[in-house]
Amino acid sequence: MTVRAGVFAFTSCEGCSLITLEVEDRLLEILGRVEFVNFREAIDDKSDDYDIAFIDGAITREHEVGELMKIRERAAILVAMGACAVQGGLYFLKEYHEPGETLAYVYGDKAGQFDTMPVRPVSQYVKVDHSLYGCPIDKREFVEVVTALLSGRRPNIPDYPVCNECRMSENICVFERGLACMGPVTRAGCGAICPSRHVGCFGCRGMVDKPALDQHRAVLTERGLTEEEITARYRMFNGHWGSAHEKP
Amino acid sequence: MGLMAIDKRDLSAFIDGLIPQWEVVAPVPVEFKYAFRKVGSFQDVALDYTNTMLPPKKFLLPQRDELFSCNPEGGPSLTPRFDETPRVLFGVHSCDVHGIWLLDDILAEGCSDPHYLCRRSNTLIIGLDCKGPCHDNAFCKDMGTLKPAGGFDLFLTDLGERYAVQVGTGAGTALAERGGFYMADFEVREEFFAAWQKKQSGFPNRIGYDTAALPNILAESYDDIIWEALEMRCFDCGACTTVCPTCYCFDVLDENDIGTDRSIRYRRWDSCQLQDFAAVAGGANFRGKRSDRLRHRLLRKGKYFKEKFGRFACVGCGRCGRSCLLHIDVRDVFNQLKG
Amino acid sequence: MNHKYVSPYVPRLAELVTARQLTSREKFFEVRLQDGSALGHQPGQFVEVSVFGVGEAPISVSSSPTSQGLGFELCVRDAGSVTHALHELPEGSTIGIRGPYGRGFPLDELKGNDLLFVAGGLGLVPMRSMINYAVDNRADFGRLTLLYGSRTPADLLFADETERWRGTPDFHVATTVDLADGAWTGQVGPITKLFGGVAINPVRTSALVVGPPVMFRFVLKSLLMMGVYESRVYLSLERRMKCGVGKCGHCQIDDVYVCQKGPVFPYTRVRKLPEAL
Amino acid sequence: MKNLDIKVEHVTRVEGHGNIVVKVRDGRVEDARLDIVESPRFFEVMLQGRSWQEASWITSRICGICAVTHSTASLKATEDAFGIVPSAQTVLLRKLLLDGEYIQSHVLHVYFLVAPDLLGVGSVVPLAGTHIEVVRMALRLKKLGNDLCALVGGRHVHPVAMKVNGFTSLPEPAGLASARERLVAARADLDATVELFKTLRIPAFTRETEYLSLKGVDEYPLYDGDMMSSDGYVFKPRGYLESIKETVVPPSSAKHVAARRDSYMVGALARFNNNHGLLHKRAKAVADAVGLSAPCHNPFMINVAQLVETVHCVEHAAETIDMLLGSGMSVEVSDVRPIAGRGVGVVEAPRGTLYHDYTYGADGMITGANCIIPTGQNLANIEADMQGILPGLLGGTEADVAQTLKMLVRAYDPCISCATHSIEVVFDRG
Ligand SMILES: Cc1cc2nc3c(=O)[nH]c(=O)nc-3n(C[C@H](O)[C@H](O)[C@H](O)COP(=O)(O)OP(=O)(O)OC[C@H]3O[C@@H](n4cnc5c(N)ncnc54)[C@H](O)[C@@H]3O)c2cc1C
Ligand code: SF4
Ligand code: SF4
Ligand code: SF4
Repeated sequence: MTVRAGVFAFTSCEGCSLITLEVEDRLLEILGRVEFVNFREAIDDKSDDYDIAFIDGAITREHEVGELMKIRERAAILVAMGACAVQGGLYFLKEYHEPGETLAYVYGDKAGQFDTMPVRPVSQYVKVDHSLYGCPIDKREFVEVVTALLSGRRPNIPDYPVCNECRMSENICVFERGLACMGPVTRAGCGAICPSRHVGCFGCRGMVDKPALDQHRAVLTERGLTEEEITARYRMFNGHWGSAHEKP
Repeated sequence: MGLMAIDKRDLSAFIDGLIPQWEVVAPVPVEFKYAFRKVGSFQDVALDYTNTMLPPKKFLLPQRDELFSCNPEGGPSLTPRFDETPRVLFGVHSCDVHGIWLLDDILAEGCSDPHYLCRRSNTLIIGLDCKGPCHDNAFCKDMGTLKPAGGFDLFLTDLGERYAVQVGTGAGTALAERGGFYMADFEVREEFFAAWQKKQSGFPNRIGYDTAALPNILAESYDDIIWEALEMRCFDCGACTTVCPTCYCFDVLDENDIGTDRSIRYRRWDSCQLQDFAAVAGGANFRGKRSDRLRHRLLRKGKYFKEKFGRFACVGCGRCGRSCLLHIDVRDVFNQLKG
Repeated sequence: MNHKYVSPYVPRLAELVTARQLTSREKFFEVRLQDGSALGHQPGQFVEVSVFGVGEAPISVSSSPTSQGLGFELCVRDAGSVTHALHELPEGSTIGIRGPYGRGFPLDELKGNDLLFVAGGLGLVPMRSMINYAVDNRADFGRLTLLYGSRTPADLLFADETERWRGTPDFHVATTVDLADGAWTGQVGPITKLFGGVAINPVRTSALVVGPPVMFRFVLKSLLMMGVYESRVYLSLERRMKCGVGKCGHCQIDDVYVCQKGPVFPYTRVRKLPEAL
Repeated sequence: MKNLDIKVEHVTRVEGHGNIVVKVRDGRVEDARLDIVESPRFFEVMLQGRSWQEASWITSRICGICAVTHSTASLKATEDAFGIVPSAQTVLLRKLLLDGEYIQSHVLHVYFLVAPDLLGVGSVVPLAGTHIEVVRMALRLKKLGNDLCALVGGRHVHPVAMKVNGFTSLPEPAGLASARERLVAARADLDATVELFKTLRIPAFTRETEYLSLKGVDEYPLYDGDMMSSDGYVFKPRGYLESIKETVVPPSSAKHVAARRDSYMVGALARFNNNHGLLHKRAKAVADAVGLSAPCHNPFMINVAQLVETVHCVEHAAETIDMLLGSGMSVEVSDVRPIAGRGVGVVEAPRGTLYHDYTYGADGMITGANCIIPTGQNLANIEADMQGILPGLLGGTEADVAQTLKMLVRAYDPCISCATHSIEVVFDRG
């Protein structure tokens, strides 16, 4: 079986779109099964006839909403790809500044000519069938989602914290190095790549479905982080994470 | 079986002599910790190591264990996968030897698990006595694992200039015949006995009562408020079960090859502490409460297996307590239950 | 490939002989093992069904070992990956079967008794195996009573067969739904409502209960109030299962592996397991 | 053709969103623009109030394709502000990462985004049918770049191991040694690429312009140095604001940047023109073989310069590994003490010079930031090239004109997604 797919980028760095080309080992095989019919970074053709739509990026402007809805109508399966599309991502950081000041800082006296609206994840506007987490997405997980969809099963995406993977990899916990880590509340699947390189997890994959937030706060506090530092950590990738946790 | 000995200077030749024929796995330093890894030479081995991050079970029940592959063409045809790599686990401390010994029982019991047993029958275990408590929270003495009782082929105890070598199996005898080993004479026996006495007195008890009472204490504490109190200290991350030498629960998954439509069914480590471990399709979660999950783990460690196999499914290594970010420590819980 | 080890995790190949839509969510399958052998199951046992490349799920055998067919029957609700994939498979497809696993209904203990079957929703699937066994061995049992509750009339399973059971001598069948539609003239309400309308002789009766987790408590209460002996109540419990052979740990109720000691348990056993109900 | 209105929406095979707008009236080019319709992302604002530890993590997200360069520029800006001079080992590892990023980025651009044009197909996908060996080769080379980044930085897109004044963890020597073997083995693929390039027809068009890049001293400069112009002046990175100016040009698209002339070029060709003497000898040989010599004023030759740089980076990476393994790597203490003040970090990204400029408070929190990215700097030059090439094209069909303009824009390797100041423009279609 082959499927037709489109890759669409909204407000993002397009790193996630590029990851789909970074699976060099499997790319030819993937291209044998997935016909990309709309993928601005890689091909000229543009078709509105596709089964799967991969969405890269957050929604930050009015006209993006309309485009997104059109894509949703056409695609049988919509996959949100990366932290921006899934949880608003890093760009949500701008929401902690006054909109007017934001524009003025970047565009000076021309600020009046620009418009931007609050950063929102794709799921705010349309139904998302599957999510690929992370900033950027993990290439193995991209292959997993593609193969799972082709064979008709639900992709295997973990719903347990990064700590689990981290212990499996026999990493030294970064808390023991005196660093702070979002791993206890962040969805695994990246292979704990940051702790493996002695960096505390930033939470780019968003949180597990039911994160133990109070417990995590307790750990961070016990390790000497101030309230402000904890909040800064949470804001980095999880400013807009589910309505209940909006804007920590 | 018998007691033998090997001079320290001969150990290196013995281990290096195994490497061409076996994959030799031993503790190696990883920054300020240790891990069991495949080694290329005796020089890489950390003889004076403290408890590794993961127990050696990862070589017998790997994190990803392929059960069979399926080729859809002409059939489909299913091919079971068995790992027959000849392997030596060297330098295993007595707590971990106990852990393996327990897995041996569990995975052979009832419908036996040939994927484990195949690996196990191709694995030789050479234990090594630790000299003192490796960590503040190790409570091996209380759990009765100071001394190996089964599950090893050879077990070495440092006597200064040489090692006393307990021979546990016929395969161990065959290993000892490779040279360097000799029958223990009276002097070795005396020293070995003295070393054991010294080890026993050098390890403190860390549980405030005789653990023989543990199953009953746990039974009586089934509805104790202590479980609720632990709720607020757990993340459901499963670190504790991942690092535990006696945990073996797994999940079974299919993986497809995008190019060929072939698939592989494999299992991977799972954890009874994860939220969805007991959730079913209808939406029910039979252990949806964190406190229930914690109690389940503790009861398995201190009661269920003791009743079934006569041994605790906790060897007192202390790994779980050290891995838990909010310090849920099996030993502390055992102590509090009596408190 | 003749290995000295035989893996219990490798299924036997089987053919999906027929596939028929039963309700909007459930499909009925007739399955035959490729080597032509009989499954050799007991009523109440289950098999692990594989769709290769998708996964495996535990499914109760719905046919009775006494049935005349060449294979065995399953009834599956589309609830997730494997079950959905099964629904999509065309007739003639190859699937994998492991088992039968677990302990079914205790036929020897039941012999000679009146049987009260209490089935909620999908619970009728494994129960059907036992009911047809009893019908096919009618002389071995006393009075038969089936109480069956379903969400809506459209969800009722095996309607033809339920009618056939009704026509069997000394077999009383009562059904109820949670939500009635216009055409429904029968009982509305929880399954316990049906208990008022049945006449049983509690001392001769063995009660068999299969249903969703929420059902057990109320049904048990009613049964015990009616005077059924605790030792003659049998429950079939659902749990998450992966391996089916007592290793993976998922199905444990306290220290009991449901796939080994269940899914059918005497109530007297369940009562001692705090996690069971 | 007297009147012509072309609007090529969303130029494909570039990262980001760009529209080409052309308006010709009575044979006269009235308008030729590259509009950026990327959403503004406000990185300069997002950075405010965040700590020095997070700056490179945040700015890496400006662009997924040159995340290593953004991280590097960011770290250098912070180090400049705090008066930190990173160790020789850190600098070598960063250079190695840049080599990896150049290999991956140039290969992606040359093979996936440009070669299809030159071979006359719509994308790399049909190439898999007609030129499978070329595609395999491209994938191998790209993977080499990726793996090199992953080895040193943890991963290519948004590296994790780079930090202020050092690395969070060091690559395994064995990994470096095997990477070196693969680099040497890659020469065969590169030789084959050179042969392929000799057969490609590169449009002949020249327009003299100003070329800006870092200035090398003893090495082809990607990581540091002063800034130089082909017009013969140099300036210090810290003083960039006196030499180049950003302007918002309504109703035109992104912020334009200019130095002493109306426009200048940055990127592979600018670097080649300014520093070709410092290229590795193998790279020089390749330049000769494919007919690239300085000064070259054909923007379509940017892609040839990219191939030459790829060869250079493969050799440079192997030499860097030799130095690292030769001296033996050691875990270094990376002491960082924030002080109030401003710092500028300038790095050559695959597609041109990149500036990060931060102002810190004494608490190590960012109070002001400015990032100037290569695509913004090239915009005015691209438009000038469009103006220049159009008159010669007007005899052809509209489709041909559009195709040539698309190729021109693509030749610049514009990464519009990192054009942080870009805006959408409503324009007149005549
Ligand atoms: C002894 C026994 C007998 C049984 N007999 C029958 C029977 O006869 N007939 C029958 O139909 N069923 C029966 N079941 C139930 C059946 O086993 C389950 O429905 C089946 O295991 C579901 O497997 P699946 O792969 O289809 O679903 P899964 O893919 O495992 O999904 C299960 C459910 O969880 C949800 N879910 C889980 N993880 C995720 C995730 N990451 N994201 C989104 N959703 C998620 C899915 O939406 C779905 O509802 C029986 C169970 C047992 C234990
Ligand atoms: S480093 Fe982070 S993810 Fe790893 S165990 Fe520690 S807290 Fe968990
Ligand atoms: S460790 Fe955390 S920040 Fe790093 S990739 Fe994983 S989820 Fe993202
Ligand atoms: S329960 Fe904890 S202390 Fe006991 S064996 Fe497992 S990890 Fe070690």
